[in-house]
Amino acid sequence: MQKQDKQELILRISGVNARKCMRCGKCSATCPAYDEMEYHPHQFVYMVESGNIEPLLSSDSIYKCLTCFACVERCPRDVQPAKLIEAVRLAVIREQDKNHMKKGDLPELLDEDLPQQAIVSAFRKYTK
Amino acid sequence: MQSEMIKRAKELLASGEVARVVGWKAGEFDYDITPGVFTTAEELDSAFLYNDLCEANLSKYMIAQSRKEGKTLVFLKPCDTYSFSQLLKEHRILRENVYVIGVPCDGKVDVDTVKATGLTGICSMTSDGETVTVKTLYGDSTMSKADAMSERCINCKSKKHVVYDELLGEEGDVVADNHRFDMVEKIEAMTPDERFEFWRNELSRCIRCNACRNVCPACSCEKCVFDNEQSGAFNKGASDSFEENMFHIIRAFHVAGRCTDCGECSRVCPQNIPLHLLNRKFIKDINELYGEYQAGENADERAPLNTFTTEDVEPSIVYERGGKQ
Amino acid sequence: MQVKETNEFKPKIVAFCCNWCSYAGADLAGTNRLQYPADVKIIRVPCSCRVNPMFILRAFQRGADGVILCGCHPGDCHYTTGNYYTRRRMTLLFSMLDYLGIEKERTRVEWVSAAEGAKFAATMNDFVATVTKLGENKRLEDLRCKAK
Amino acid sequence: MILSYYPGCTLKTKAKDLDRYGRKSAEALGITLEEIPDWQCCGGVYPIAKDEIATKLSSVRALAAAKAAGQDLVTLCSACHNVLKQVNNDMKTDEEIAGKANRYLGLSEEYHGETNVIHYLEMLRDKVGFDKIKELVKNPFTGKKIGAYYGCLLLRPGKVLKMDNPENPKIMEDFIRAIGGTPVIYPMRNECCGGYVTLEDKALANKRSGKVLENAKDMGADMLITACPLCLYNLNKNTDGYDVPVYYFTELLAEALGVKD
Amino acid sequence: MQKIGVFVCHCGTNIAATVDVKAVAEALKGEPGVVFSTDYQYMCSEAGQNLIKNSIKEYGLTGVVVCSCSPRMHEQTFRKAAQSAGINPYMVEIANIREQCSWIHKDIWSATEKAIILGKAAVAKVQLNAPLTAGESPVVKRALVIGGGIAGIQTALDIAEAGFEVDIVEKQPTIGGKMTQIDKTFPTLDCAACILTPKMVDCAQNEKIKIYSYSEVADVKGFVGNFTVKIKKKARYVDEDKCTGCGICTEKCPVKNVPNEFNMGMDNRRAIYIPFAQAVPKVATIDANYCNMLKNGKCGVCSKFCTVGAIDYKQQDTIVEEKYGAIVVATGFNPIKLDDFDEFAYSQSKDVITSLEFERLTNAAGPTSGTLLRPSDGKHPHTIVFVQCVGSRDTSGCGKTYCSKICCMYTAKHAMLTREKYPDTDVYVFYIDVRTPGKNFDEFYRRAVEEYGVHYIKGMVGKVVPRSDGTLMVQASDLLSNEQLHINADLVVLAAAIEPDKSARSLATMLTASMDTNDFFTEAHPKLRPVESPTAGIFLSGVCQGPKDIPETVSQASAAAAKVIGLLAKDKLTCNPCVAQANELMCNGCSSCEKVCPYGAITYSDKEFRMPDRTTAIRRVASVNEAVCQGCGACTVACPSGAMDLKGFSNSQIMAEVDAICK
Repeated sequence: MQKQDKQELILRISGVNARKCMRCGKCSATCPAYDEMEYHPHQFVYMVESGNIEPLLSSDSIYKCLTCFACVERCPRDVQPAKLIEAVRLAVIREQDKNHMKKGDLPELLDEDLPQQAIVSAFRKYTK
Repeated sequence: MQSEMIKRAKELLASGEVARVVGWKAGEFDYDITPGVFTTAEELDSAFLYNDLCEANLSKYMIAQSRKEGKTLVFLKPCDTYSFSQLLKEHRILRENVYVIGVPCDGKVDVDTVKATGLTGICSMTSDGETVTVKTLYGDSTMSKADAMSERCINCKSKKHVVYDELLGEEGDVVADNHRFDMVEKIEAMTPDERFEFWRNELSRCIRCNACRNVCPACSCEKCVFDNEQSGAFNKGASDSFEENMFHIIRAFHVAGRCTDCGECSRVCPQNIPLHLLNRKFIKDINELYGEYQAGENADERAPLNTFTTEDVEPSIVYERGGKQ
Repeated sequence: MQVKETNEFKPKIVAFCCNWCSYAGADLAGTNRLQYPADVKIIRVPCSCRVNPMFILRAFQRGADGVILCGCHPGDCHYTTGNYYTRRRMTLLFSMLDYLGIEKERTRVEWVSAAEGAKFAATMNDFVATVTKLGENKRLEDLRCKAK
Repeated sequence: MILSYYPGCTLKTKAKDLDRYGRKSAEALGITLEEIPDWQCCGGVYPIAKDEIATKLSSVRALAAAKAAGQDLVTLCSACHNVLKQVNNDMKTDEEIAGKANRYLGLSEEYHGETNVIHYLEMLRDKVGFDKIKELVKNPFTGKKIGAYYGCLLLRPGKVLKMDNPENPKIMEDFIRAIGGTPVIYPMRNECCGGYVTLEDKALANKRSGKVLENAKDMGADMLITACPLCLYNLNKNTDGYDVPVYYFTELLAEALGVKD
Repeated sequence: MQKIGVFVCHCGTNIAATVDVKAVAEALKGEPGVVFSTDYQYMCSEAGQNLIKNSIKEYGLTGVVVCSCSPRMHEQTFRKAAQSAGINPYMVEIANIREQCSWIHKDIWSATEKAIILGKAAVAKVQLNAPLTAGESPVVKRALVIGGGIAGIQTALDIAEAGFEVDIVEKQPTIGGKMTQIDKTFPTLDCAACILTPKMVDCAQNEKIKIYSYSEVADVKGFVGNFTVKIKKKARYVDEDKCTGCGICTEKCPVKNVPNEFNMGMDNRRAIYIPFAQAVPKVATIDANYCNMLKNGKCGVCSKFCTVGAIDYKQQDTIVEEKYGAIVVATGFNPIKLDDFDEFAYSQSKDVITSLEFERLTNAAGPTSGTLLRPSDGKHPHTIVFVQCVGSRDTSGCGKTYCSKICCMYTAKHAMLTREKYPDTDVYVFYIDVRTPGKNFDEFYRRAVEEYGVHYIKGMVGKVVPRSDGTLMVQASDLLSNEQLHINADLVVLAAAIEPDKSARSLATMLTASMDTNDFFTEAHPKLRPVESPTAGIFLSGVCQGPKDIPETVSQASAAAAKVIGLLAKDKLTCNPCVAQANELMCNGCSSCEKVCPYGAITYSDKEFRMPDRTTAIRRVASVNEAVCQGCGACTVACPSGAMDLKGFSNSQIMAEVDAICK
């Protein structure tokens, strides 16, 4: 896929207009998973806008987003960075054999208190 | 009633209080009753009529009559008084020159309604208040008066006079539960294509005789826009002109908020086009969107198109409500 | 000038704009280079309340496919109250047109302030699209509805 | 008053208490919760992507079922609430999504977001009224300093969920007052506990839940209440040694109303 | 039939790039009445105007059509040119082929086609134009200034200086506005009070200036040169003429817990109060919401202590009616409410404050007598975080889409002054962009960084977490180092966006002056007429038109005054000749037009007419007062007979335009 096509794909899946960003960094200021991420929310926005998608696709950052929507809620420009991160992740896991979590991984991750909600959520987030 | 009316008219003429009397007299046929002006007791005795066939609304004549020397006596049926009152409100009639006697009405017999039952060759019609006897070239027949009344009388909106100097007979009441909007609702319930088809059938019969305009009490302009070269609507003689094409809708809009729903337009139409259904649509919309309003009823109330509230509905409401899709 | 051959339907649209708000809004759309179809032709009037229903009917009778009337927002009329009268007149007129079986989407009233260049352009784009979808105006050319 | 009810999968398994106490309390408050027939799991997280249709269908079915019953739809689990409200908003405002979803489902009547989805807390606030609850409380939590833990799913995105001010909510605080407790307002109450990431990154979840507990403890909370099984799990699993017990808010409600057996 | 000349303007490439101007000129040659048609580079230039003038003479033109930019731009220009060549200025019509054609269309073919149609419509209209003569109306030589902040004060002083009477209406008990609450002004760091209060005193002492304090505008009628304004003087329960401002009542009043708005509610005042020491007028006011005497008739302390008997518990609101020739709007601004920004914990912590509150905390007349202390515990803060753009440049719906303009500079000022007075304080400023386009502004900001050691960090604060020890954990991003920061602060200062005063919206409605979507008043032209409203006779001063700092406000205030003086210096104004006219022969006398006229310009009289049959008749007919009519045209549609028409926009003219467009 060409660089531009990837960018278009991300923008289409997310429905986000990255050009609205005024680079204030509030998304990254508010992100609870900031320290765990290699690329931070504001970088997702900037890199998608400039078409620099490849590093994002191969970064573990896409599995660190908690989808807590703090960045969406607090963005003064209504950019919705979480939607972009979700789109990048989907672009990865929708490829064949790119599921982030395999069925076999599961048993050892479970404990007896873990609510179903966590498992179905993780499946939805990590697999296709 | 007729004799009572003649008696009062004679008294007022004799005392000099009024100079003339506007009432009804027979026309070409005895069922074809027309307005008449009477200045002597003799004329009254010989020609004055008041019966179940006196349909004409006399109020409009008072625009001219009230500007004549001396007072004019006019007999007005309840619904005519609404038109009269509306004309007073618009300063068209000089009230001080008119003596109004309100006369009762329990519905008038309409020759077109009778014809519509299939009777032809009608020579004369009489009504005793209950039954109508129709003499035709092919023999007599009778029918109940209700069957011979026009739609506007069946759906009478008021038997109460809103303006008068004196009353003869018993005063009635506003008829609150009339069904005059039923047909409008029926048209509204049609699809746009059906509506268009309906009006195409009706309006395409128009021959532009101007009878509706001439009889309408609200169409009392000194000079009609259709006769006024500067109005932009003036285009005499061209059959596909703006004037010809848009005549009825413009006329309906011009009388919107002023039309009392007297129904004279439909009565006089030689092509039997139900023109009153245009006016009633405006009346119904005004009632629903801006609150109940009866033109002519209240002398102080502002006409709905000459006032507003800041909370009025937006024109886009037509997309939401309007007629059926 | 070369003539472009085209078969696609181009509607004729008349837009009445009040001088103080909507005409200025249209100018602002121009200043900001906000595109809308050339099918829209604007007639300047001092206030939306200057627009006589006759003008709208005339436009249709002469072959317009859509007529839009733009004025100041209610409450912001340069003449204080003009657009309130417009609102009533046009509501009743549009309702009557609908009653006659004419596509109600061919007529519209929109309030556009002098600051709303973007709204003006968006409104015109939307209106042109709506009217284009309806196609050529056939019914409103003759309200006696004599078949065309 | 009869309302449709969507319990969700977790409430049928690991979070039975949240459900059980919720139902008992509703009964005590004069509300009948009718579980909608044949509901399916909402999926746990809202499918954000514009082109995700299939993953939204289970929610649409539940919403359409409530529409058929002509009732508001009550959710209790924060996650279900979040998913159903967001999908409902899509069905109402996004023609493309609604069109596709309706074509997939082929319902007898198209669904366009007609159902009113409310969280159990909104039901308490808007349908019952906290004043009425106050009257019905038998065992008030007098003197208890209780922190409300909203997490992220209950409030955000604020423009869609429209539950409360997403940055300074008060619905749970009002609830705490209604059952006689003293609410402790602490700013981390609307920050994420670590969510589903707990599955593969325990350290991240521990860090996030620790921040919440630290702040709650610091501001003087004796206990926390939540509406979310996953929040409860993450907070309970925290190993940083904050001694703040976490309960489902329905458990406290049931106890206050005297219907906890 | 008119003899019409058509002039198609290229406007450089503005028109000519998208419209084939030659084709337009050529096509319009064939229109009825057109005797001359040409195109030219710039019609508005002197050469272009001369082209029009010479053609009028050469071809004996009676009407002119200019296809050019919007008539709002150059209609006057071309009318004047036509007039100087000897034809009536109202015989000129403009076809707007720039704003409404070349600038919005890309396709040359369709733009040209449209330009031709617009030209044809203008030609069709000119055919029916008639020469119009404008009437005149007198000018009331008195101005009204609404709002008594620095903008209103400066405007009033300048108008008075020119010898005209001017009234100030101020809704607060004192004039002075927001500037009275400010401690120092950037970039010179003058004491705000020291430069403002002398101007306030000048207003009070100037014979030409009358101050209506604690008053509001209740109603506005009329038009340029002739406004009639109702001013509501709110009851202050103190006789302004008797009160000496001694202040004894404000010390004796037993109600002590009224939040003091002058100090942003950070301390209390009494129920009877004088806002601050230098108030003008220096008169006490009773706050009816708190006064025991007014609430339940029990107290009367102030009345007992007042030595001049100024207290009047029975005082009522009164309405004063005045006439003005011009009105200046100077209604100012307020910081926005921060309810939607609680991630900064403004409502959860007393130590999260707005910049205006900070201003009071550093002011000698403020709640801490000028010592910077935390509102929560009165301790000296050691770490202060300033957050810029709180609610500014916000398109999410929570805040304002615009830049509030003043925040960058006042934040630099706050940061600098803090570091100067308290060098032991760490000061952080989180910014998105630092905007300092003013004289000595950037130097000022750089001084804060370079000389005073203020930490400017590019990034935004995401969350403020108050803790039990009184500190505020500030979580923020540092975009340049790509880090998330956690700062333990003692005080957080939010640079809240500013918005027009809430009263402006209803005032705009009364004045029929237009506003933008943010409720700022719009100017007649953003570049060339920045201090005038499009509504004649209404002028704009200060922030009511858009965010401004003090020097800009003062400049604009004086500019507005200059415009007012220019207007008041005239004895008569030329009226708009495009007014309604009743054709008496067709008038029914029905009064419909009179009912819809917003100006009361239509009257009726009985007139005698000779009828076609040689008799005479007396008829009731309408007539229009041309000096009062503003030309909206409402009456023309209300008139059923078409007797009422509008000059310049007549029925037949508009119909002709419609026909030309639909052809």
